Amino acid sequence: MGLLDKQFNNSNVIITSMDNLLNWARLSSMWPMQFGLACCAIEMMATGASHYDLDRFGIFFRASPRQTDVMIVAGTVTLKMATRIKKLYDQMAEPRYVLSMGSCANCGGPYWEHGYHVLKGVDRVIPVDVYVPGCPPRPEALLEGIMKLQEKIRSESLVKKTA
Amino acid sequence: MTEIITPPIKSSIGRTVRTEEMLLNMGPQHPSMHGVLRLELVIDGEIVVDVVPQIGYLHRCFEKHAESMTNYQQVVPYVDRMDYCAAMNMDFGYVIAVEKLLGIKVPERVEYIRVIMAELQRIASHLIAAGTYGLDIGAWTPFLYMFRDRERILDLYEMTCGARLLYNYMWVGGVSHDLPPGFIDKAKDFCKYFRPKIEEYNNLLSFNEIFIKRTANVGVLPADVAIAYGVSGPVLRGSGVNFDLRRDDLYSIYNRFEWEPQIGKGEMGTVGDCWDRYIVRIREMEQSINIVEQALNQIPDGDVASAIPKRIRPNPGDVYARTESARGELGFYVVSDGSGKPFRVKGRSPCFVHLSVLPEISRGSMIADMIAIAGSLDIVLGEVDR
Amino acid sequence: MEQLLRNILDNDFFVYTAMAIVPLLWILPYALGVIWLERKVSAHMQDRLGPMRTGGWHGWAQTIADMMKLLQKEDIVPAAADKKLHTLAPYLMFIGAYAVYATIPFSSDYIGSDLNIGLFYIVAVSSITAVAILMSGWSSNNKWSLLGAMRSVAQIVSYEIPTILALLAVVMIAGTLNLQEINKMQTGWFWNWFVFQKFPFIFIAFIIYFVASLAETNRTPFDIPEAESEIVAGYITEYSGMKFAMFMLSEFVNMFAVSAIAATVFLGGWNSPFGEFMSGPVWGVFWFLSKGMFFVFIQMWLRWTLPRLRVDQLMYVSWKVLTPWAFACIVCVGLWMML
Amino acid sequence: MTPQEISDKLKQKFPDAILEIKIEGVVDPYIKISPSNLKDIALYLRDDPDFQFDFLMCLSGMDYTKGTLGVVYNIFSMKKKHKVNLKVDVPKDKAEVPSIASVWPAANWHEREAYDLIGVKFLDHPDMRRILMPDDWDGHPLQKDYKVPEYYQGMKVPY
Repeated sequence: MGLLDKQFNNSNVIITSMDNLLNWARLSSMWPMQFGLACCAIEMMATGASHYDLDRFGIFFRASPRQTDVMIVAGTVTLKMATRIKKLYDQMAEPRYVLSMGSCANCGGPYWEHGYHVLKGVDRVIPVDVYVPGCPPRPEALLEGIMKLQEKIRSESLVKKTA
Repeated sequence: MTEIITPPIKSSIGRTVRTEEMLLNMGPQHPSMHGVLRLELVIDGEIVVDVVPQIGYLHRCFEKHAESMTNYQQVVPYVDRMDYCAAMNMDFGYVIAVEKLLGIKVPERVEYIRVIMAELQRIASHLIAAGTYGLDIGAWTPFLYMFRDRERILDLYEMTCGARLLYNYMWVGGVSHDLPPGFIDKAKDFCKYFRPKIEEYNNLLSFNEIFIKRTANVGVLPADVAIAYGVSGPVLRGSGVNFDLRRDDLYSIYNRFEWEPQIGKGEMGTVGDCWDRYIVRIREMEQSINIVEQALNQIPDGDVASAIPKRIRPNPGDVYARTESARGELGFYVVSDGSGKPFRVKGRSPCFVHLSVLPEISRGSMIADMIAIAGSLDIVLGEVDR
Repeated sequence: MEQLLRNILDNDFFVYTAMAIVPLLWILPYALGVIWLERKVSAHMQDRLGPMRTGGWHGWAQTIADMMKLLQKEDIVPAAADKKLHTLAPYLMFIGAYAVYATIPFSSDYIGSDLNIGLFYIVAVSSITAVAILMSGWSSNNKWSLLGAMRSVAQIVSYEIPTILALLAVVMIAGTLNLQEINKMQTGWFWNWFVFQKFPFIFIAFIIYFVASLAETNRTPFDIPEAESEIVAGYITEYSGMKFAMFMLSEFVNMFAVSAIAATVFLGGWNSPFGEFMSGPVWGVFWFLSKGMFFVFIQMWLRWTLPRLRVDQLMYVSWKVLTPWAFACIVCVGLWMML
Repeated sequence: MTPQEISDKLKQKFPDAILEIKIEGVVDPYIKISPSNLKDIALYLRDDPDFQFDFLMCLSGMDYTKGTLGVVYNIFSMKKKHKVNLKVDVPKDKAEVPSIASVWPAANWHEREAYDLIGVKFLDHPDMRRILMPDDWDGHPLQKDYKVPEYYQGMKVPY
């Protein structure tokens, strides 16, 4: 196996073009899970509606966790909901990403000090790829977060495990 | 567990056929649960035998925050986030309660601005309610049209207080920003633009044959059960009770406008079914447009921040004040112990009460009706769990 | 077509595999195109833009990206699921949808196999999808998919009857089950298509057929098995990656199959509406595909405007409305032919 | 009917149950009653022809910080358009109040919430469980001297 590893390390033309193709496919058809928690969910719906239209990026909301690859955590994660979100994340099929939308999901938001029932940030339960600040973030901010996630996917590679 | 012991079946199979209800968790993640509500359904095939709503997945400790704030004004952002679809109505409710406690009177211009903002917010909130209701019944397109029109209201809000969804706009004793120049004629354009749109929704969804079949005679809520359960707002008016807080328990200046509360008359089925609740919301939007137009014509000039007290220190006592938010009677029980910090603020949320009616009216219906009834109650979980 | 292939490669096996590949030449590009078309049509109906960013002009490469992404997805089989059935179900569903193309005449020269019981074969084969759906619903060991499977099997089985009766009305006039013959009877100007023969009755049979075919392919207003808002994603809840893509593919292939039959039987498949002008084997393919796509467009149009029926209303429509009307049509066509 | 008439009629019907009546000098007049006969006062308020209080507006649990908890009822009559506010105080260690869920079904969930957040137990309530907090949560968060737990099911609670 040693020889093969070394062989693939310097990703030659075949690997890089294959990378670009697969990454392009993954980033241009991101299917988020159709669930929202709180006020950010209303902004997410407004972003999905005709004015800001997420469908332009190939984003199609799927209801079942099996067919989704992005989990947009839109809203406040409470402790009672945290175990459910962990279970949903585990049900998703493998190349999956998490976009934490809104300051509640990032770090507990306005409820950080006295929120005894609020989880201070969803990254305490599931690994998060992109944080979108704002309470609630404007639709343009969510679109920018999605484009940031697309950049991250574009730089991934089959061979070298990027950070 | 019903055991079929009729002889023919027993003899044919030789043993009793044991049928069992299935416990189905319409879990916190469900496309049509309007947020994080879990319904434990006991179903027998397609028939819903019993429903137990489980809430608390979005309990954000509003009352604890209200007690820990150092000043009455600082509670307003948390009140916004209670019912995030109708944040202006939430501000209005809280601000009316604290002003009643303080006993202060706000200038005329502020009253008019608050009425305009609250009524525009009622239209935006009903648009969300009717749009997602169409989604629950399976019609995808009305949702998009209604959100397109809602964006125009959000532009008006963005002009005034810079935010789209949660505004922190109404302060105790006044409003944070005066109306920007050009707001009034932009709002008038919106009213002219929006009136024919209601007709469009009616043709697209309200009088659609399949939509009527799916909602008429489904989830009938009789008037006395509604009153006993403390139901209010469009759900109560859908059951034929002519009760609207803006007229019956007068607050602010609603008596200066001519408008008529809409009640359900059972045109498509019995009084108090899902269709009635839906059509009350659609017709209420029209009444809100009348109010906004009249308010825009009569609005006086004046300084909006003149009555905002520097230091709010109400003398010890308590008050319960209630307003008509988009979803029903929104009450705030504010207790003060004489210091600057609120001692206790209890939010009485209409959706919390409407959810308690859900099991009562959906026993024996089918799963598809279950979704239609839950949608027609128009529940927002931020307000239910506070 | 068969002779042409037989003298190229004389071995029977190769001839038949080649004959089987030919419909695929149409199905795969069609599937890629129609999924993209559905998203664009639904978007423009809903006052928005639809896929724009993937692959340049108006996001034409969107479906290719979707397919390649689904290829990379992890293939999840739920722990307590019945593994063999779970993996077999999507491919059986595709077989059910694909087998129908064997006897559909694409043009006067080309037909998969010129069975003289073509229509009977089509109706028989298209019920495999019901078996596949039940298999997928049961094997994914999930309450939602079980509910979805039960609903969809009940729907497909009870809508096959109006479909068959509507086709029967046409077979009574045509006198043959062979689709090529049915087509040959409808040559000439568009008024001697079967839809306009024996005027009101065959037209009603056409309407019944079209409504029942909507239910066959689980399209709104009958899309109850995968009712997004009620039972999460119905029988495809537990499918991810390539198996889910196979389900989507077979749904769209089934959609075209059903509209192809409607075009062939009622609207004179490859006959051009203007008699001799623009008719011939190559033009025939164009006419046939455009009629098929016209029906596919109408199915999309209905999907994005109508709400969804409830399960018992759906059964009511099938048993109490469509089937009696279909019987009435047959009786009236029979009387008309007798007099 | 004005608050004065309401409280006089109540005083006359239940002389010993009424502990205190406050009409003037307060924004909202209220009547403080003893918890023991809360149930029949509620029935009387609802069924008496010239009261007809059929709409329970709000039921809020209170923590008066000096070892006493309390419940406040705001009741309204749809037909007569008049209001009444009842207050009940109970000691913190034996916080029991008879449930009025049978009189006004609206009270059912409000009482469960008062129990969940404040800790006032309601006797013969149809389903006395926590409603907002997770079932295995200990303590009642809205009490003034409530300590936030350090961990809950492995998740760190404070920031």
